[in-house]
Amino acid sequence: MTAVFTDPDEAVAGIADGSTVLVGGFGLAGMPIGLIDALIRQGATDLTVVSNNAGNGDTGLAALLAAGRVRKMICSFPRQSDSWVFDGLYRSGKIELEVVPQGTLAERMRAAGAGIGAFYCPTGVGTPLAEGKETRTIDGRDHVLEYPIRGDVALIGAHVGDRMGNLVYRKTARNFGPVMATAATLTIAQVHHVVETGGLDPESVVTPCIYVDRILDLSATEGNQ
Amino acid sequence: MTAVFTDPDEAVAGIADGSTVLVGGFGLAGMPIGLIDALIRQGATDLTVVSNNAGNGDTGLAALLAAGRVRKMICSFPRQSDSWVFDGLYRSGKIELEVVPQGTLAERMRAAGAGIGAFYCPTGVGTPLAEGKETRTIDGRDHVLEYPIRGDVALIGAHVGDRMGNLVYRKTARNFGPVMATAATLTIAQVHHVVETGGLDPESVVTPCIYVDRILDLSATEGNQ
Amino acid sequence: MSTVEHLDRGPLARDELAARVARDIPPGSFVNLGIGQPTMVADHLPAASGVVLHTENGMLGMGPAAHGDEIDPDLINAGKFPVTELPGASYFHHADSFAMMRGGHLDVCVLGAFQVSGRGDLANWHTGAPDAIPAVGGAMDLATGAKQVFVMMTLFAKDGTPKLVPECTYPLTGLACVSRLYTDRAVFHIGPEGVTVAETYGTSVAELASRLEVPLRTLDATEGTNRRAS
Amino acid sequence: MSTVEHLDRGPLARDELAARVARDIPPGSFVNLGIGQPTMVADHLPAASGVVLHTENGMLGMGPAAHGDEIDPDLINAGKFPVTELPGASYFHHADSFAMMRGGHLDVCVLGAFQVSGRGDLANWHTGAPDAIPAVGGAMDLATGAKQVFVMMTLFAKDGTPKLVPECTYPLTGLACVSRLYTDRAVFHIGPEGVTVAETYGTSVAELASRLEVPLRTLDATEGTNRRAS
Repeated sequence: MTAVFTDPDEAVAGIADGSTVLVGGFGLAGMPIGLIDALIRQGATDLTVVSNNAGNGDTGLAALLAAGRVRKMICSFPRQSDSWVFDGLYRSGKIELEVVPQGTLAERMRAAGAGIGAFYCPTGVGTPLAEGKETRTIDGRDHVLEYPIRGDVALIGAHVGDRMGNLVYRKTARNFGPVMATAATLTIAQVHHVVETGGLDPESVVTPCIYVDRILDLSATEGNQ
Repeated sequence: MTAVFTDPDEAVAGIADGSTVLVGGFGLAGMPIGLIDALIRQGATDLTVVSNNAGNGDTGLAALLAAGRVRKMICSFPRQSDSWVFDGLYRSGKIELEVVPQGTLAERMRAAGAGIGAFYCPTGVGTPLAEGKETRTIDGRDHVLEYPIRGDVALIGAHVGDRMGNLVYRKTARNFGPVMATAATLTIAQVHHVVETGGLDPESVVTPCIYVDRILDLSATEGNQ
Repeated sequence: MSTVEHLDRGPLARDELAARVARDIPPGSFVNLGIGQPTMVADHLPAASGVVLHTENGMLGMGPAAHGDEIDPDLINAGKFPVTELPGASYFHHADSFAMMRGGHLDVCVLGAFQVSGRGDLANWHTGAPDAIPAVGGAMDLATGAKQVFVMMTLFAKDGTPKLVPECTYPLTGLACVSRLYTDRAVFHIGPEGVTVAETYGTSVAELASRLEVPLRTLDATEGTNRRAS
Repeated sequence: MSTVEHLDRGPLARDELAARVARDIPPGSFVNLGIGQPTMVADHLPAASGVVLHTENGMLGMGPAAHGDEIDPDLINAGKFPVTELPGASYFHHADSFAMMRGGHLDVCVLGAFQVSGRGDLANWHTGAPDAIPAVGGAMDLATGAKQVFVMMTLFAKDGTPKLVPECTYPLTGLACVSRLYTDRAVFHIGPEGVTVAETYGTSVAELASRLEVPLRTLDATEGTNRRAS
């Protein structure tokens, strides 16, 4: 059963040191800033963070990195014009990095959520990112064997949730959210507002409530701004 | 670019003998009866049909089977109270049968559409349906290696399409349609009606137009009944 | 908790068995009820339990059977019977539905069975008869994917042979997947330690032990551990 | 068709190059335009062409860049710039978006490059410099998945060294994936038979052959086959 919170600190309670945390968003679209800020206050450390990018500017994921809480980043595109926090940590050897092609990153999390043990993927064959990986030729095409990425926690941003935990997203802010929601033991979604059960069209629900453990309703906070 | 037809015979033109045809539907929900009837008239034979069931009663897929056009069925659940056509063909050795667990059937078609070469699946391990399949223990759990099922053609039933080929479905009639649409070289969808481009909510499109080659608009026919 | 022997009554009727299963489904669970007898469990889940039903043909939040004007050919369950939609429902395609099952997101599935072994192996899809047409549906996916697999069946076949067996003789659906076995004569917990009798109906543990070839344990309240039945 | 040498003009300007690429995109195609220079191709696709743009962060039917009030932080392209939505658009999550790419459903993707080899190997994600932070994004997925990979780049680096090379020295993005190479000096077709010059701009095939270490063929109208350039 999904619990609805209005206090971000309550929404992230209990995240353990050493957790693997899947963080949604592509750039800032769909980035769960409220939950990340709460995670910084919560204090969990020695984290492995899985996210497409490695933080922008000095806020959100970048602030989590700056606070020294992240042992390892798994992402497709850490280097950005404003990724100076990550860049500094990486260059000074203070953070591990695993670079994964963006589609393989998504598919590995999908595999975790879908109970697939591993899959043969054509992406990256013959490149440095396939080094050391098992390969196999199938139907004349080379593939690398890729394993699931599971999260202890997923922090995602959605548009609207209902009280049962069903979620809809908005435009390209959907990105990694629906995949990460399936791949973590504990999925926490921040939404702009929460509607009563029955308030979402069942045909349009993108993340069914079974994947959502906690919802942070931002409407009170955002309404105050 | 998606072509819209009102004549079912034009919609199925060109399906070759020996094709693998993915047929949507779960029982009668989402079953593309109009397209199947047209395929019977079109005459393609020596077909491999992939569908969850193996026909009900004497119409639709059962009629295609009765016409002797199907060499092999790949399905999860051929035996039903009204599957007498298939039962008779099978018992008299006139049709091949490959039984696949329902989720593996769906996932194998998803793999075909998603460019996955093969995947390790825990379903069916230790059962007769895993006999002869490669197995591997991953994280202490046994898996069987499953390969994609590709279609030359997919015949699916959806609810509404737009002129570009985007589709939405209705309730549990969605079932295999969105997966099969991704897995075939030629995807043909029958819909109850077609709206102008822009007439579907982009957030609610289930099958993006890239997967749909032809649409059969049933509104004229159904309106006449 | 210790094993309870209900000796003052007969075996459970089908409806009582469904009610007994329903009692063990935790509130708020996501549950798939298999085709046939397991469907009856739904009638015994109080609305306040917050149990959400999944049907593998692409829906969460399935409601009761549809009747009369409610019947909609686009809204059916895995048994292909018309059903209804509850508030908070969602629809998804088959690959997503089975990803949900295989990925371990369903708390409980309830299945029927031909046989269950003492290790929790399940046989429920194929009699193995030479003229039978094999048809598996979603049985293997459910047996493999759900966090807990509950089986409901009669404990003995019509000819009196036990259906809880040392080794399944029918073709298997899944290995070591059944965690609870609900029968007309007894409720069993199955795990790495073996088979434990939780409750009996119109029979005793000793009588069961004499009729079954599977070693039986009992729940022991004092020690908090299981004990091998005599 | 034979190779055309445009000797009466200089190399293509960036905008002319984008227009040249656009001319080769078949009407009705589903196309992904990479970050940076490839984005400019969109400006040269007439609306009547029916080309549908994909952005890997989960959208088909992407429109032009958003300006002023159109800007919506939830609607961005793969380069994270605000864009617009055209009628007939659809949104999907990242796994579905990359399934679309990996599954071979996009007709064309247009990418930038550091180097392309004579076999069509692509290097465009990493300079290999020891202090560079690797970042691959969706480049490998596009290179592997699209039916046709078009590359646009200058033919020579600023120091004059060719970027069309016998073997890539930068880390690879994909093997034998590039089918067309559009540069300021020439358009090349790349296939199992090798590199064929289709058109030149302000240079001749002979001059290109003298500056490149890759064997060049020309299109031959009479024979309908390719011919090795002298």
